[in-house]
Amino acid sequence: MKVMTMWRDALDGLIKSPATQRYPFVRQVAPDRLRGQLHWNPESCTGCGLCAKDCPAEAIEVIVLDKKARRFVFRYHVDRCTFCAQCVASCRQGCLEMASDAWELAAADKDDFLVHYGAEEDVEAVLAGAPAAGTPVAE
Amino acid sequence: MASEKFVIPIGPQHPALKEPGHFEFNVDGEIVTDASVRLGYVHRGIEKGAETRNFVQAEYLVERICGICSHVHATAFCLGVERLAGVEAPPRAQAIRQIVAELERIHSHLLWVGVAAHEAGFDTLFMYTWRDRETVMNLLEGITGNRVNYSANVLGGVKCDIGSEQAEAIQIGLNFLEERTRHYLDVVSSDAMFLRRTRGIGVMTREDAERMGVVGPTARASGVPRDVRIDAPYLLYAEHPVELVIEEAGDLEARFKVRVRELFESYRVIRELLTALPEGELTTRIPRRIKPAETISRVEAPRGELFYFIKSNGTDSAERVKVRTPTLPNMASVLVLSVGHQLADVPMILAGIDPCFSCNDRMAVVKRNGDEQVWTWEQLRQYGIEYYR
Amino acid sequence: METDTCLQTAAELLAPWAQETIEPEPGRVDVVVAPGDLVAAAHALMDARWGYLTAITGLDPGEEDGRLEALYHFACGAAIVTLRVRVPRAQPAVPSLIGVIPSVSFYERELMEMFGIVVEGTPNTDRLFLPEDWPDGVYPLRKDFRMEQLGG
Amino acid sequence: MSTLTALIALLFFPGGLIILLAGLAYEWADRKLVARFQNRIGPRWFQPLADIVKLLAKEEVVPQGVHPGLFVTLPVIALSGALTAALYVPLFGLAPSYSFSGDLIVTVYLLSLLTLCTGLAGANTLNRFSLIGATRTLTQLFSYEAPFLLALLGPALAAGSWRISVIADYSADRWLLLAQPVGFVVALIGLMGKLELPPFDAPEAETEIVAGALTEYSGRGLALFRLGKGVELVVGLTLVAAFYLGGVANPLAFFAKTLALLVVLAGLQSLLARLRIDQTVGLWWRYGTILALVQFLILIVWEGLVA
Repeated sequence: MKVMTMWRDALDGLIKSPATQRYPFVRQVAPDRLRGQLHWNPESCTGCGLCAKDCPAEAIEVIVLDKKARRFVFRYHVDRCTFCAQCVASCRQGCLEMASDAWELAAADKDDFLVHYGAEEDVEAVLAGAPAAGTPVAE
Repeated sequence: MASEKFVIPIGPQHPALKEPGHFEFNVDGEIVTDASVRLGYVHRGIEKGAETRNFVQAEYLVERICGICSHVHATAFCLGVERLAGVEAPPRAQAIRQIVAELERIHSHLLWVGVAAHEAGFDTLFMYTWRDRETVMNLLEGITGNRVNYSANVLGGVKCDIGSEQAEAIQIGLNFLEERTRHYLDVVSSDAMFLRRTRGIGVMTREDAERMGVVGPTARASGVPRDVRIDAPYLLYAEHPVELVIEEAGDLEARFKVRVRELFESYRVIRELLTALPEGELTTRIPRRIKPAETISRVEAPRGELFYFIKSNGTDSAERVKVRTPTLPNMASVLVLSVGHQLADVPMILAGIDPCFSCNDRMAVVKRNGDEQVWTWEQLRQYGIEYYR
Repeated sequence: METDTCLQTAAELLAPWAQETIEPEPGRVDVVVAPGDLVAAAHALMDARWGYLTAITGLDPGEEDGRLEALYHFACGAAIVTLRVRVPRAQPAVPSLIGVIPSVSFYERELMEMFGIVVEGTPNTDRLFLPEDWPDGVYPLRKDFRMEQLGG
Repeated sequence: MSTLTALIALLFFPGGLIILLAGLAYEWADRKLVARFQNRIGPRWFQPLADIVKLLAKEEVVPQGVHPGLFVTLPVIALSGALTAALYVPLFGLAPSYSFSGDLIVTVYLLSLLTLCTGLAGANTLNRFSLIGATRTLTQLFSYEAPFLLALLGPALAAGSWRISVIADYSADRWLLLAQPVGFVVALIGLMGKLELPPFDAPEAETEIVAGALTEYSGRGLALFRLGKGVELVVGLTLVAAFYLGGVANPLAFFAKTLALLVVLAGLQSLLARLRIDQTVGLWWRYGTILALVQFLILIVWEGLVA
């Protein structure tokens, strides 16, 4: 039986600098593997849509404008994403990766959470309401 | 007035509960005379939802049953589905699953020590255990890429490898934690003031424990040798076993000691696995459609035995996923144990089983797009409004 | 090895009530019993101190099957024995195991709420998981459950 | 004393405004110290003030089923009791604003007024947590009050007066801590009980009964109670420092000694787990009171022999 068994911790605490992170003022470096915002690399994408099919949060839409010409628009709902990286694992072409530096993803406007990847004119076409031209692969 | 029941409601929102549940304790002065519980405040319809998703998606759904022990849920599900599909994850993947599972146990137990200490009004222990828990959280983040809901699993294997860099970080982290854990074991088993709140409180005899069917550390603190890792080894627990940690006293002190002592077993087995990490692939191919069959998958979550019953029907989604989380059998014991105790001890007894309400409440209704059971946002909103009217 | 002896013991214990015995996978034995025999069968396992009740699973094989199933999983080490009770969908009822296994209440209440299988003799039938204003006779885990049944 | 100086003493310095601010400052120091003992950063210096400003700005909700007059007046009485008590103690190393023979007893009871009001405030509402909290507050009051008083009477006996200024002068050149160590310990721990600091925070144990007796209080009432607590902390520390630690004859000694005491208090708060209410009562009546009584008797006998 002892009393005040944590006295040494308490004294250490007085001397040491606090363990509290002063977050907005001091940012820690995220580990390399941290799963942040998803990035799509169109180079080798075949538009198979497996990423969208496996996404548990339905955060991905692959909009096929022209399958032969490989004109795809990759629509990514950041607010739905659960950052599980299943899409990265599902993609056989290795087109997807999650950035370890983009993790402060809060935004005041809901529109900011909708991200389009793809060639500029394709994205514009999609935004202009063109998706009717091609059907989204995602359900 | 004397004959009237004086009911203390605890929950759904109450500082003692970190999650919603509703308890009613009848008290006579400070002594509890009766207790009842109402669950379901965090129903998310996960069992139903798992039926409407494909296996790949369902894995992440069940991983979100619990925020603390997410990895074991995914592991249990993956093991079950892999068995249904007739494939087995490569040994390296199994070892990594086991390492992550044990790291998760460390984080969960440290978290629990902190919460239980807070319930006892010993905030210094709470703060220090949680500070040290950051170590293991950082390790998990470094290995898997996330601090909670690690998503290390994928059907047929794991997503993340443990290289020499991660192994080294784990070793350093474990060395620090082991030293701290020794200190915490000393605190919970010798601090006179703290023992006044734990020794002899909430005693559950071995007979009671067996009769009430409790599982996990709660059972082991009452001398019931019950641990799935030992009884029915999965992953690499047969090759790299843990030793059974057991205490006989059955009181809160024993529950503290069991959990803290289990940490040493976790440290040991992680180190063992790191030195004997099998070489090879991380994943194996698994068919998307799975022939009709039934399987049972049991794993030892930090809180006790986690039970999965999965039935496939030849499609790419499950016919039925049944989850029995460890909190459900343990919860019944709280109601029995709290009777006759001081009201002041109730939060401690409740915390003693390490309850996880989210784990308990997992079934019911779910919305799903592109299905016959479509619920538009408007309908859902309307339902919400109606529900809370 | 030990698991096999465990299973064999259980199969022998349950033999008097077994309508059908299936081995779905290694380490498991499923024994189909009539609803009326459930209590006696569970008693036999418990009296022999054979493991513990680990979960009750409700199963809905679909409307065309005309039945509902309740699966009582008992675990002893790595061995799992499942008592399968099949009840007619029109009038699903099983007896309560409360007299044999006192901790069964939560499992039975869950079964009642989610599948509408009436557990006869269970002491507390209050809602445990579902909201108070959940309509009667609507069971979310049945296959024929539709959101419209909730009204509103 | 002229009316003007009396008014200043009452409302501004050393009573009134300054003592309120001092209370907040000490509360901050206490929170900061506990935080550092737990390896945390702790609140910034203006946090207690910001809390009070926020509470004062908030609407005060008078719940159903309470006596509204009582609900509003109790915090006022509690704070004024603590403020009045502050007038009789040598704050900031200055002579007490008022002094009369026997003011020690009055001060101790004025300090208890706060606890009493807290208990009544809890009993006034219909909230179950408040009722349990009120029961615990009053139970605790009856357990530490006697030993705390005995511990303060020790120096009074040695000084041969029940007037605070005389006792303070008497102990100014001798450390009664050495002569009456038991009294010091009992007084210090009694102060913790009075202030409901851990490990004696069962009356407001948040994990059991939310905020105890004050659960229903919000806005102004809560602010006043908290200000009262702060004042009581300063007054209590002053009394103990003046009686046992060689007096507080000048501001420097006052701050040094009260802050040293606060460090000890914060250390005890962070190192001890909360006691259940029955354990608190047991502790005080079984050990606190007996020890204080024994020392008190020895003192009487000693005084008798020497005299």
